[in-house]
This record gives sequence, C-alpha cells and structure tokens, in this order.
Amino acid sequence: MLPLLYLLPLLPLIGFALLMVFPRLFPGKSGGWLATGLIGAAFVVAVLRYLGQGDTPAQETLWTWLPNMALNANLSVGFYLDQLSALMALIITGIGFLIHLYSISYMGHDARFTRFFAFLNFFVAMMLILVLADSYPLMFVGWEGVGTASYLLIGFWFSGRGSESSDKDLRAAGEQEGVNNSNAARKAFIMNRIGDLGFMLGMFLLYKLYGTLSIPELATRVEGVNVATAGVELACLFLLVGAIGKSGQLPLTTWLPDAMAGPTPVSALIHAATMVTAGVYLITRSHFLYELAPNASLWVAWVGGLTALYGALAALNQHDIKKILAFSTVSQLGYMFLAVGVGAYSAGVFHLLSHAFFKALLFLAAGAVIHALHNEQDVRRMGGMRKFMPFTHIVSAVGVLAISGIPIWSGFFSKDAILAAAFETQPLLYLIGLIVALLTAFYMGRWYFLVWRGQYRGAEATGVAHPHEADTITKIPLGILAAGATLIGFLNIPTFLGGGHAFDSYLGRAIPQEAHEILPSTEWSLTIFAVLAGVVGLGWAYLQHRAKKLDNGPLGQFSSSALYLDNVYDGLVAAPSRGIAGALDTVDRGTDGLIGSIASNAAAPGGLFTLWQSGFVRAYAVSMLLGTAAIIGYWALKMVGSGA
Amino acid sequence: MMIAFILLGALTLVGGVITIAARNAVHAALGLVGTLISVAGLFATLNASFLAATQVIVYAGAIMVLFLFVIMLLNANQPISGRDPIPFVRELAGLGGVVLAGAFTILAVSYKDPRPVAEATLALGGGSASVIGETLLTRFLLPFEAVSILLLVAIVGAVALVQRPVPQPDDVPDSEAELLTPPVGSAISRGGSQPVLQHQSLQHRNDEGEVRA
Amino acid sequence: MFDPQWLPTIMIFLPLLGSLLLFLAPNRWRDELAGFVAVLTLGLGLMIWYTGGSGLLGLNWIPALGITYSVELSGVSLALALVTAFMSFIAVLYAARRIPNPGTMLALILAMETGLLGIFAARDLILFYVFFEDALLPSLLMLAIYGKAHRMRALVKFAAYTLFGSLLMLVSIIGVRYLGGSPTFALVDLKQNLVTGPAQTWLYLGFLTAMAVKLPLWPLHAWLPDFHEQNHDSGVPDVMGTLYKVGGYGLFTFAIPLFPDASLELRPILMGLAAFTALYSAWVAFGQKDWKRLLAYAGLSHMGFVALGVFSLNETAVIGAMYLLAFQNLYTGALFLSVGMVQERIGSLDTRVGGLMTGAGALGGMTMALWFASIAVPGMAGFIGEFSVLLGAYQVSPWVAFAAGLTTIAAAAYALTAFQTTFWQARPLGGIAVRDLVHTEWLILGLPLVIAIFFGVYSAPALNLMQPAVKSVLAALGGS
Amino acid sequence: MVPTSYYIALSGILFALGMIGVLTRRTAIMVFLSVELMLNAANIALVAFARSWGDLTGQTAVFIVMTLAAAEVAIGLAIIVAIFRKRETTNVDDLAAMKG
Amino acid sequence: MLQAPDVALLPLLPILLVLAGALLSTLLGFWVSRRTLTVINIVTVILSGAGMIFLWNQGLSSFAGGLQADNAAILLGLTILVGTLMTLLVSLDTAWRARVSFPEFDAMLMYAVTGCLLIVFSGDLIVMLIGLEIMSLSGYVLATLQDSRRAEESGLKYFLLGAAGSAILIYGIAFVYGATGSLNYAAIAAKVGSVSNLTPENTGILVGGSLLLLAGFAFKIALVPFHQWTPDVYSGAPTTVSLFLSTVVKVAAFAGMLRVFGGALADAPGWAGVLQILTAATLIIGNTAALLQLNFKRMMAYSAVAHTGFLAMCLLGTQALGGAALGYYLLVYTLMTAAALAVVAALQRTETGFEINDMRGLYYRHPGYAIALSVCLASLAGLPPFAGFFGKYLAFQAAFQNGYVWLSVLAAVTSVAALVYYLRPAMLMFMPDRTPAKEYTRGERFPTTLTIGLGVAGVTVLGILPNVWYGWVANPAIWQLLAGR
Repeated sequence: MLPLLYLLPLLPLIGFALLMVFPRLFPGKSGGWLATGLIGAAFVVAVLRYLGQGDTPAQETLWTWLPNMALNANLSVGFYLDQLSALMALIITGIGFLIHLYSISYMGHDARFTRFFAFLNFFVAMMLILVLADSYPLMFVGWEGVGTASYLLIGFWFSGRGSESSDKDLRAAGEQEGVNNSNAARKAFIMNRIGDLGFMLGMFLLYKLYGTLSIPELATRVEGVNVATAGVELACLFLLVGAIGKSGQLPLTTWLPDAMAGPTPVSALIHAATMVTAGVYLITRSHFLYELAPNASLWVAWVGGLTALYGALAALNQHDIKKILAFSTVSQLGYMFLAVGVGAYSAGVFHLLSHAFFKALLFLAAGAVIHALHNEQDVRRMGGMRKFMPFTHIVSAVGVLAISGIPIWSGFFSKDAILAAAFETQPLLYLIGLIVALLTAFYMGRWYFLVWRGQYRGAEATGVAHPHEADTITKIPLGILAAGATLIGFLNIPTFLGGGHAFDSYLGRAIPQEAHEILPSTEWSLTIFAVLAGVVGLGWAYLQHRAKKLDNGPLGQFSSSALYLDNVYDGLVAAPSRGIAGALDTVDRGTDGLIGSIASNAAAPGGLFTLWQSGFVRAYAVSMLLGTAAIIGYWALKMVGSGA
Repeated sequence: MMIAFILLGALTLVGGVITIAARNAVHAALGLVGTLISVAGLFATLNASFLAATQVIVYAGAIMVLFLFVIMLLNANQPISGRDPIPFVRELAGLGGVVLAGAFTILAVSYKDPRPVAEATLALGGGSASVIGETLLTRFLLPFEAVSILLLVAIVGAVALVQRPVPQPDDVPDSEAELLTPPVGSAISRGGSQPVLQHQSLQHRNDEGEVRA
Repeated sequence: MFDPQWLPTIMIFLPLLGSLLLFLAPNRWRDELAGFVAVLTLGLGLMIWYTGGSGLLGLNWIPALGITYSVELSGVSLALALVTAFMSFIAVLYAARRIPNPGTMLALILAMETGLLGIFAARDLILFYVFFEDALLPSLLMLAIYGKAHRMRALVKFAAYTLFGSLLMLVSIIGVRYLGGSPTFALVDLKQNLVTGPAQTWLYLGFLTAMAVKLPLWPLHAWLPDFHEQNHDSGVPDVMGTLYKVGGYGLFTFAIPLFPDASLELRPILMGLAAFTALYSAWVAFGQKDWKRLLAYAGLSHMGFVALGVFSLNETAVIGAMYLLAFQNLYTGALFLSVGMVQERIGSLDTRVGGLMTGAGALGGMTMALWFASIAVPGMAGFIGEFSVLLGAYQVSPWVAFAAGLTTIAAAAYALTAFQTTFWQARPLGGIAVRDLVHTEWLILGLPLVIAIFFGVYSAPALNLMQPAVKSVLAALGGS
Repeated sequence: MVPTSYYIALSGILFALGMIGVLTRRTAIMVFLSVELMLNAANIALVAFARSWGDLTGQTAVFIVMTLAAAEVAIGLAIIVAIFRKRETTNVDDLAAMKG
Repeated sequence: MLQAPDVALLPLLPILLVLAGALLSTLLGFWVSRRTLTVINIVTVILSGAGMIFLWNQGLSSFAGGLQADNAAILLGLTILVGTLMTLLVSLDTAWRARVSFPEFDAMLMYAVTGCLLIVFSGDLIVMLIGLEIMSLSGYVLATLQDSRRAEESGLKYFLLGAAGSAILIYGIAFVYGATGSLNYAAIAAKVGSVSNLTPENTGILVGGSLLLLAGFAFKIALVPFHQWTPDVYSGAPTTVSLFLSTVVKVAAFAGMLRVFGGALADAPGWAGVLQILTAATLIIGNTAALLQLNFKRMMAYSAVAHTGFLAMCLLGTQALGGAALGYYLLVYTLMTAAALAVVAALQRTETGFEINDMRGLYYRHPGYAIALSVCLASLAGLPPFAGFFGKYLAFQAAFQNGYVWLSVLAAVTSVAALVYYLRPAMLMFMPDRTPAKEYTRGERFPTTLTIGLGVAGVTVLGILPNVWYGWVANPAIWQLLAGR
C-alpha cells in the first residue's frame, strides 16, 4: 500500500500550521527539527512513491474546488504523479531536506528561528503542490504559493538585522538593509505576478480552446480537438510569460539577483534549486502543447539563450558572493529554457536536476563562508578561506567544477546534452551556449579564486581574524550535495560515451524524447568544444587571479549593474507608474472636488438665485405676471398656429 | 349699441390707464372710479341692470371711498421718487402686458357664441334684481351664505389687525415668562431701513426688538 | 408546526429588535446583548443553511400597489446573508472592545444588519428598494456620530450618490412593472412579464445607475474613499460599509433576469467599464498614503472584478463574482479592523509609519495574510472568485479580461508597498512601541482569515449554494 | 348687438392693464387698486359670457366676486394701515428684509 | 317660478362644526381665555372629523351639487383636520412666545379651516372660490397677526400677491364659464367630456380659462414661477402659522386643484402640458434653492415648494392613480411637515427659527425631539421605511404611468438635492458639539410632544404599513367622481 500523494504537501503544511499558530510549543531549535523531520518524512513518501511507480501515471482526486470547470463539473483538487512529477518531488523533498538541515545551524541564532522554518515548510508544501497538481489552476496555487513563500523569506529580515541596535551607524545600516530587503521581496512578488498574469491568460485561452484545464485531460484532448495553431501558439506564449516570471528569465529577470536579500538557505532552496525551475517544469509539463507550437518553442529557446548570455555577462563583475551565484542561476536557467525550447525536455530537466545539486551546494558553501565571516558578503574582503574552512573549500571546488562542465562532474553531462540539442536545431543558439559555458567557467573561477585562494583580505573589515569551519550539521548537507553534484551526471551517460541514457529513458515514459540524429563524431567534437570552453574559462580566471586582477572583472560597471536593466525598468515602469498613481489620485480627488465645489459653493447659481428671490414683492409679481403671460401667450400662439 | 360700447370701453381703458399711470394716488383712484362707472355702463349694455347698479353703489361708491380715505389717512398720495430697485420692471411689465393683452384678444376673437345673442339676451330677463335674487337664493344659496363667512372673516380680521389684541400669558414658569415679556417701547422702530443688518452682531437682539438672555 | 419559510424574516428583523432593545438595556449589558443578538442571527442563518435554504415567503404587503413582502434566503443570497451576519458579529465584537460607551454604535450595527439582510432576502423590487435605503440610515448615522472632521462632506456625498442612483432605480422599478404589465412587484411575477425592446435598455440603465453607485463602478465611485476616510478610526463602520456594497448582487438577482436583452446588448461596454474600474482604482490605491483610502480603493478594485463577472454573463464568471462578493467582505472588513487596531496603537493611519511588525508580529502577520487574501493569492477565497471571474470574462472578451488581469499586478504593488512601509522596515527612532494583539482581537482578525482560507481551499459548501442559483438565473438568458 | 368677443377683448386688455399696474406702482395701495382693475376685467368677462349663454349664473357670480373684492379690500387696507403704523411708509419696496 | 333650494345640512355638518368653533372663538373670546378656546376648537375639529367618518361612503351632496360630501372630500378633509389639530396643539405651547395668543388667532385659524373644508367639499367653482378666499383672507391675517416687522412684511407680500393670484383665478373661472356655460364641476365635466358638446371653437377659451385657473392655483400651491412668496411668508410668519400655511392651506389648495383639474377639467386639453413644465421648474428651483438656505425654517419653506413639485406630479397621473397618490401623499406630507415645524416651534428662541449650524448636537440636548425631527427629515427626503418614501413613490408612479417618464427621472434627480439639504441638519443634530445650546431649552411640552409623536408615529406606521391609509384612498372609484354627479 503506497502512501497517498496528498501526504506530500500535507506533511510540510502541518509543520507550517503548527509552527505558525503555536510557536510557543517549540522552544529552542525543536521547531527546526520538527520542520526538517516532516520534510524528511515527505522525502520518504516521495521515495516510496517513486519506487512503487508504475508506467501509468497516478491520479488522486481529493475534492471539488473551482466552479464550473471542465464541462460543468467542478474542477477538483487532485494530484498527479508521473515520472516528471516524481522526479521533481524527489528533488524538492530531498534537497529541501538537506537545506532544512543546514538551516538549523545557519539560522540557529536568529530571533525568529521557528518562524523561518514555518515559512520554509510552507514553501516546500507549495512547491509540491505545484509539481504534483493535476490541473493548471491547482498548479497555479502552488505557483503563487511559492511566490508568496519566496516573498516572505526574501523579506525575512524585513527590518534589517541591525535596526534594533543602539549603535548609530549599525542602526542606520540596519534600517537601510530593512528597506532593501523589503523592496527586494516586493519586487520579487510583483515581477512574479506579471508572469502569473501570463500564466493565467494562458489558462484562460486553453480553457477557451479545449474546455478543460485538467492536465491529463488536456493532454488527451489536444490530440482530439482541432484548433487553430495560432491559438495554441498564443497559449504557449502566455505560459512562457508565466515561466519567465517565475524563472527569472529575460525580461523579468531582475528580481532574482535582488532576492539574495533573503537568508542563504532560502537562496539555495528557492532561488536556485527549486522554485525558479518551476518555469522549466511548467514548459516541460506542457510539452504536448509546445509540440504543437513550434514558434512558441523557438521563443522559449531564444529567451533561454539570451538569458543565459545575460546572466553570464552580469555575473562577470559582481562583488557579492551570493550575487555571482544568483546571476549564475539566471544563466543556468537560461540553459534549461534553451533545452526545453529546442525540444530537449529531458536534457532540460536533467540540467535542472544537476543544477539543483551543484547550485544548492554552492549557495550553502557561500552561506557557510558568510556565516564564518559574520555576514560579510563582499568577495573582495575574502580570500584564502581554504585555510580556515578546508571541508567547505573542497565541496565548493566540486561545485565549481560541476557548474563549469568539467567532465565526470554532473554539469558536464547535462550541459553537454543541451548544447548538443541546440546544435542540432539552432546553431546560433549553440554558439551562444558555448560562449556562455566559457563565461560561466570564468566567473565561477573568479568566484572560487577570490573566495578560497590568495590571501585573506577581510580581517579588518569584517573583524573576524580567524574564520571557523562550519559545524557538523552544516557539513552533512554540504557533503551529500557535493557527492550528488559529482555523481548525478552518471545517471544519464550519453550513448557515444557508452552510457544507456538511463535518465532519459526513465523520463521518456512521461515526456517525449528528441531523436538523436547526430553522428558520434560530431558529438565528440561538440563535447570537446564544451569541455574546452570550461577549461579555458577556468584557466582565464586563474591567470587573472595570478595577475591579481580578479577584484574587478571584465566589462566593469556594465556587468556589475547587470547591464543596467534595473535602471531601465525603474525609469520606464516603476517611476512612471508611481507618477501615474499620484496623478490619478489627484484626478480622482479633483473631479470630485469639482463636483463638490459646484454643489457646496454654488456661488454663481446661488447669486443668481438671490437676485431673483430679491425680497421685493413686485419682483415676485413680475415672475407671476411673466409666468402667466408666457402660459397664455403660448396658448394663444398655438391657437394662431393651428389656424383657429 | 356699438357706439355705447366703444365709448364706454374707451372710458374704461382710459380710466385704467390713469389708474396705473397717474403720479398722484388720488388721481389714480379717481381714474379707477371712472373705470368702475364705465364698467357699470358696460354691464348695462349687457342686460345686467342690477349689477350695473350694484357696481356704482357698492364698488364705485363704498369701496372707492374707503380707498380714498386710506390714501388720505396714510398720506400716500405722493408718488415715490428715487430709483426703482427692480431692474427693467417697466419694460418687463410692458412686455408682459402686451403679451397678455394680445393673447386675450386672440382668445376673445376666437370666441363663438353658443347660441344667438339676441335669443340668449332674452333669457336673462334684463338682469333685474328679482331674477338675480332668485338665482342667489336658489342655485347660489350656498355661495350666498358662504360669502357671509367671508365678510365675517374680513371684519374680524381687519379689526384684529388694526387693533391688535393683547396676548394672553401662557402658564410658562416665571423665570421664562419674565424673559419673554416684550419690552416696552421697542415695538416701533422708526426709519424702516434694514434694522436687521444693524443688529446682526448682537445675537441676543433680533429685529423684533426682543431681548433674550 | 413552525414554518421554516418564516426563518428569513426572523433573521432579518432580529437584529433590528436587538438594536431597539439596546436602548432599553442597562449600560453594562449592552455589549453582551449585542453580541448575543449577532450570534443568534448568525445561528439562524446557519440553521437556514443547514435546512437547505428557505422557501419563498410571499405576503401581500400593500395589495393596492401590488407590493409584496417576498423574502427568500437561498443560494447566493443565503451565502451573502451568512457573510453579513458573520461580519456583523465581528464588527460587534470589535466595536464593543474598541469604542468607549459603544451602545449607539452597536445599535447602529445591528440596525444596519437588518437592512443588509433584507437586501439579500428581498424578492420584491420595492421591498428590495426599501431595505436598500434602510441600510443607508444607520450607515449615515455612524458617520455622523462617530466620523471625523470633514464627515459632513463625505456624508453628503455618500448619501447623494446613493440616492441619485437609487431614485433612478425607483423610476426603473416602476417602469419594469408597468411597461411589462406585471400584477405585482414580486420577482416571480416580473419575470413572467418582461419588458422588451428599447424600453428594457432604458430601464436597465436606471437600474444600473443605482447598482453602479453601490458597486461602486467608475465614475460613480467618488463617495467611497471619502466615506471610508471620514469614518471612525476603528473601522467598524467601514466593515458595515463594505457589506453595503451590494451592487453586484442587485445586478445579479434583479437586473439579469429582468433585463436579459439589455444586459447582453450592453455587455461589451459594461465589461470594459468594470475592468477599467478595477485597474484604475488599483492604480489610484497605489498612490494612497492613508490606509482607509487605500482600502477603499482596494475594495473598489475588487468590486470592479465583481462587476466584470456579473456583466460578462458567463456562468463561471458570475459564480466567481458572487464568490468574490461574498468573501471579499471577510477580508476587506477584517483589514479595516486591523487598520483600526493599528490606529489604536499608534494613533495614525499613515501608510509610512514603518516597522510595526517588529513589535506586533501577530498583528502584522494576520494583516499580511489578510492582504494576501485580498490580492487573491491562491488558497484563499478571493482567488477562486477572481480567477473564475477572469476565466469567465476571458471566454467572452479576452482583451477586457487582460486589462482586468493587469489589476492583479497593481494589487500586489499597492498592497505590498503599503504593507511594507507600515509593518516592515525599521521602526523609526522615537516611534511608539507597539503592543501585539490582545484578547478578542485574535478572534476578530483570525476568524475571518480562517474562513477565507477554508473557503479558498474547500469551496464546495459555498459553491453548492451558489452554483445552482447562478445557473438558474443565467438560464433566463437563453444559454449564452 | 355688440359681439361678445369685443367685450372679452376689452376685459382682456383691462386685465393686462391691471397687471401692469401691479408691477409698476410702488405704493401698496396703488398695487391693490390695480388688482381691482383685474377683478373688474373678470367681471366684464363674466357678464359678457352670461349674456352669451343667456344664463344668470354669470351675473350672480359677479355679485359674489364684488363681495369678495369688498372683503379683500377690508383686509388689505387693514394690513396696509397696520404696516403704516409701524413704519410710516406705504412703499412696498421698503419691505424686503426677507430674501434669498 | 321660485324653485325650492336644495338644502341638506347633513353634508355640511363637518364644515358647520368647524365654523361653530370659529364663531365660538370670535364671540367667547371676550370671556374665556384663549387656551380654553383652543381646547374647544380641538374638540370641534375632532367632532368634525367624526362627522366626516360618519359621512363616509354615503356620497351625499346638496345645494344642487354645489356641495359634495363624497369620499374624496372626506379623505382630504380628514387630512386637513389632522393638520389643523396639529397646528392647534402646537399653538397651545407656542402662541404666547409668538405673541399671538389671543382668541382672534384661533378664530382666524378656524375660519381658514372652514374655507379649506369648503374647497374640499365644493361642487362648483364659485363655492370653491369662496372657500379659497375665506382661506386666503384668514391666511393673510394669520401671517400678519404677530406684532412684528417680519410678520407684517410677510403678510403684505402674501396679501398683494395673493390678491393678484385670486384675480387671475377669477378671470380663469370667467373663461371656463364662458366656454362651458356653467360653474358646476359636473356640468363642466359633462361639457368638456366630449368636445362635441363644447362649441368647437370655444376650446381656445376653455384652455385659456383652465390655464388661468392653473396659474391661480399655482400661486396657492406655490409652483414656480408663482412660488416666490412662499419662502418669505413662511419664514416671516410665526412658525405655528407657517406650519398651518404649509400644511393645511396647501392641502386645501391641492384639493381644489384636484377638484378642478382632476374632476371638472380632467378631459380638457392643454393644461397638463403646462403643468408638467411648471412641475419640472418647481422641482428644479425648489430643491436647488433649499440647498442654498442657511436658516432651517426658511429651508423648510423651500422644501415646501419642492414638495409642491412632487405633489403636482400626482395631478399629472390618471385620475385613479393620481388621486390616490395625492390622497396618500398629502396626509404624509402634512404629518411630516407639521411634526418637523412643531419641533422648530418648540425649540426656537425667536420666530426666525434657527440656523442649520445651530442644530449641531441637538441630539445630545433634546434626544427625543432630535430623533423625531430626523425621522421627519428622512421621511421628507423620501427614505424608507418612512411614509415619505411611499408618497414619493406614488408620485413617481402616477407621473410615470401617465407617460411623464422624463418628469419622473427629473424628480428622481432633484430628489438627490432634496436629500442633501434634509440630510445636513439631520446629521448635524447627531454630531457632538461643545458650543452652548442655541435653542430654547424649555420647549418640550406635552401638546407639542403629542403633535410630534402623532407626526412621527404616523410617518412610521404609514411607511411600514402604507395600507393603513392607502387602503382607504386607493379605491379608484373615489377619484373618478371628483367632479360629482
């Protein structure tokens, strides 16, 4: 007897509810352990379901929910488990568990420790709803739910960490941090909402086209019902907008780097491993639509390619240890979009998986560094950390190698598959991908060398002379993730390397596989190019490191301002909309004031009236006489007119 | 007959014009007397002999004497000089009058007798006192009686107005009653020009000269 | 045996009776008495719900005029009546705690509850009108007695707008009966004798004006911000004012069945207007610096959605509109009360005080959750409403739905901005220390929130009420 | 026989004259005198119509109207006298305290 | 040959009772105090009412149709008596403060009521005219009776314009007589009924006459542009008198109009078109002007003008509906106006009434009267559940049904202005105030309270159960026989 699917979101939800409503019941770190335990339990459920999974997807319906959907029956709350969602559930619960564990140590000194875990649990629950949903509206629940969780967690330090301090400077800095954190959270939510609108419009259009929003039903109905391609294309584009918003793709990308304002585990869990990949998941989940919409797919690929390039360029000259990783995430997500855009769904999801491992690893490692340096995040004040934190150094190196696509590490396999698929369909995108691979290796090399190698530069600024290695609770997740980042690539060894595409064939039961028509020789050369790009990038970084020029990366301000995209948005959208709001408010009061002043003041008609009601009796007689004269005169004229 | 009508009609109108145009009130009243007598003549031409007589005796006689008496009493025979406070009143009056007169003329011209006038005239019986009296006491009995109430009202009202009775005290508590007694000598204020504005600043004093705490 | 048909009548007039009793009751029992009456009313409502809605009770009220006393609580009207009874209870709860010497306020709340329940129960146009105006009086008195400095202006505006609409509606009501030749004003009779042709459009417009004022719909909304801004700081009158936004319900229950052709004919314009209202007011809300005004515009924006749903005449959208109408009362009302609590603590309604959540975590958290409900985060009742409205409207007119959909973004912008500058960020130096929720305040904010979440997740009970009612109403349109 | 129309026209003109008088005369008594003109116009019309119909009702009505006029004069003059006592003016334009 | 006059005194009974009160006041005044007389008058009024109820459904007439004691007359007569009763009760308390507490005041009041009843019971134009004159002359005297400059000014204005108005009315009667050859309503209606009976060419004279009648009546009921005396007279006269003039006298004038236009001239062409214009103008001017007033009593005067507009809409309805509407509305109007002005009379410090701003916080000083006043104002504004709403509703319906849709819409729009000016004082009363009271603190006495109670109870009961009165007036048969048989 397999555990029911609803347990997956329910377990973390229970944790959320308990920790929110009765925080007093969980003194000390017990709340964290409860939350972690529940996620662990959810992971067990996910594993059990994975193991017990048959070829046919499982669908479990709970109760009816939205009005009047799907041929006049109410739309239900129901969960759907196929290979894709099983995989996602494993990633979410697995990596989620590790990050929860990590957080027990990382957030150990925070005043709102229990609250943090409540939010984390809430996030995991929502993410599970997202991936397990059997219909788009339910997926949307998770979709916005993770957005909300993300909002709460980015704004976790909403008042800034030093704002209660008695020290004036610290207080001022804390207040500034509070404003920044709040703004970042709000920005994330609003930008996600833009995407959500696209998602909603996509749903509306699908409902109009097919009359249902249940995913399995849609999948079957797409084959049966004949609709105009333009409609499907448009629906897919709408869905793409949703995916863009959630995954921080161009042009809705700027919230993701800002989201690093949240605690580091949040960055690892939400803004690297799980939530941001929801866009990829959405498109993969909707593959049956995108297959009918080649143009929309091309859009997806191009969005991905350009975002990958954008993220890589922006990552080149960041100074915040987490921002480099954030832009890297943007860039890597671009890869995944590129993959699903060119139809290589499996490659995209595979990269999603490997990225989840190595990026979570990198973030958590960065978190350990930040912790060790007492919240210092500027890479220019780090350096030489390998001496203080050898374990963390090793796992970080693993992460850097993985993301740079160096063989045997997972990034190599997943990136290679994407580049091969791109080469097959869109050579230009392949070229972009290759450049991005090079840039990725460079900025990750820069990150690595700045943080771990060279001399420790921050003793003065941070006030920490001897940073300490992370504690055991921190090391366990780091170790597991490092192992995963190293080994996970072997799940999907391509044929020309003698592998069996295990991952592809597993996923292939749920989503279609692209046919490989590339000659092994071409594949080899593609692989060599990709590895070359990684090696060259890392080498370039090393050379720069030797020259001690890494402090300021290439492209200068252009890169560190993230290609000025934020400034453009602020000028084009944020400021005008604030202005318009002010103007509309004035107008709203103004029209009102106009009517009001006519009514209350009424000077002109009032004066006229006083003139008429002058108090002179003969004036009143004038009205009477003229009234009578007018009445009688009117009648006489009428009589004359009618010829009487 | 026609000549009589033209003559009397002209006299009526001339009298009317004098009434409304004469600067001296006495002249105007005399003009009205002329009109009234001419109207009596018109009544006579219309076979209303009793009315003609009544018109002269009651109207031109009694009522007009009353008018003249009051004019003399109130010294109102001098015309009021100074700017007319109502703008364009003459023009408006003229316009209204012309419209009215024109309209009535049009209406009058449209009038067609329901039966031959000669035949109808006979039915009037000359409008003598006896036929009028008969109508009054049969068909017009109720109006005839009701008019007596009207006259009674006129008498009582006129007396009450000219010789105002003394208000009878209420059973108001003493302190209030004291406050409410109208102060002596404040009933008449001379000049008659806008006392309200002068006293507006004093809240406890209104234009009736009452003093309240 | 007792006839359950009479239950709605008892439910309607019980609060009024309680309100009159309050004047007789000794001062120290007033809170309890008011609370008891409110609970009893709610209980009665639940009883009606439990028995599956009441039947139609039709009595001749003024036979000479064909005016009947027809009341029925079932379907949509029952749902709205329940929400009204519930929120009145919440309002009583908060008023008793917050307002010093609250006797008059409690009496007014109960009196207004009677009017509101009457509005929902009425199945006769004149009766509807009577209750519609009856609810106005307590609302005006609350503003007059407890309002702020510039309340006279707000009062006059509120009353003038309302009456402007409702008197035109009265003319339409008269027209509906006489041009259609119905023997009475009861809805059942009127439906048998529909007015046809252009006259129907004109009558619809008259009806629409009243409902547009009460929805409210741009450009007849100007009374709303002032009304809320000038009302008592506690937000209690605002709760009742929110409940009084019954335009959507009126359109649904009366306008669609009585003016089917006209509502179809005017659908494109009206949908556009509704979407514009939603977007416009959300945008204006973004510029507000006063919580009450902001909430007023936020509520207005929701009403734009309700109107969009109703005007679209699409089944899903109409159900969504009714759902939204019912449940937005919960969270909008609770938000007004939370604003009242903030005002009680710091003496200000400004949206830029900053850092309240540091001291008052629960207050901040509840407020945030209510805001999430308000901006239709899924899993809350508001989402079901808004999503269904947009979904249905999209089937009719994609562009309008798109425009209205933009509101969801704007809503996030205004809600989060104001929330952030009030509750988040750092408390400025010298700011008053803020006390967290105490005693009944937990219930006052918690209960609506719990219900909003419950019906966001498990909507079946409410949908079972509304869906058949909406279907039968829309069936009159000939299945569009 | 003079046609009834002539009488009616005459009465109409007289009525209009009375109206003009009401407006242009500035003394209360003179205004009132002008009203008398209007009443007389009505009387002429009544009598003329009575002849036209051969019906005594009209003439009797005139009798009543004359009485009315007398009663009106009594009250009117009483009011004018009462006012004169307090203000020593018969100018109607002096009584314009209430307005607006 | 001398035919015996048709004299039956029974239908005259109510009028005679009131007249007896008037005569008693005139004569006994030399020996008995005024308060005693007022009480006697109250008794006669009640007896007269009982007499009317006795005459209900008997459909008596006498003086050859000159007097009609039909149901319409009884319903309107009762309304007049209610107004009279309220006036008398209020005068018990306030006549001394208004300095009109002498027997002649009561006498004039009762004469006026006699005139009013004559109008209501009239069967021909001459009786109506005499009733109107009795009422008007008494009204002139009442308005002037107080020994004050304001009262005298209002009296003179009322009188001069009233005399001119009467002249127009009489001229109109002459024309109608000329066109139809009769002064009796029934005969006129028979003539007008089918234009073939009428000498065809004389339609012009008929319409001219009815328009002149309309102008004359328009003066009495204060339709724009014949309304300008109203605010000055109502605000200048003692409040008790204003109460009387704005209720009883107006009801009687409307009754006369109903008799003439709803009965005798119902089928005559022309007047309805003019009346609708006048009504529209009245609605606009009356409501707008009331909006500008600062003095409450004067505002009530304009409100009376505005209400004339609403009432006149009833006249535009069909006989059955319009008559019923008017019958209902007039009673409600009487109750609410009288009660509202009774509050003013009781609480005012001087006969100028009080400023609207002075009413701030009245609720906290005189809760009962303030609530009563706000109920009356709400009713005047036409807010349910008070009877004013159904009055307005019926008026709208009457106009609407007879095709005057635009007028109904206009009335609806102007009602908004009405709401605003009623609302301001009503709400001010509930706004807490710290300034010292501006009103008379000892105004609450039993008779006034009784009046106000009567008004408020009436307005509320008639609002919730309109059938209590409307059931009586609704019978179309009552109003189709306005002209008599």
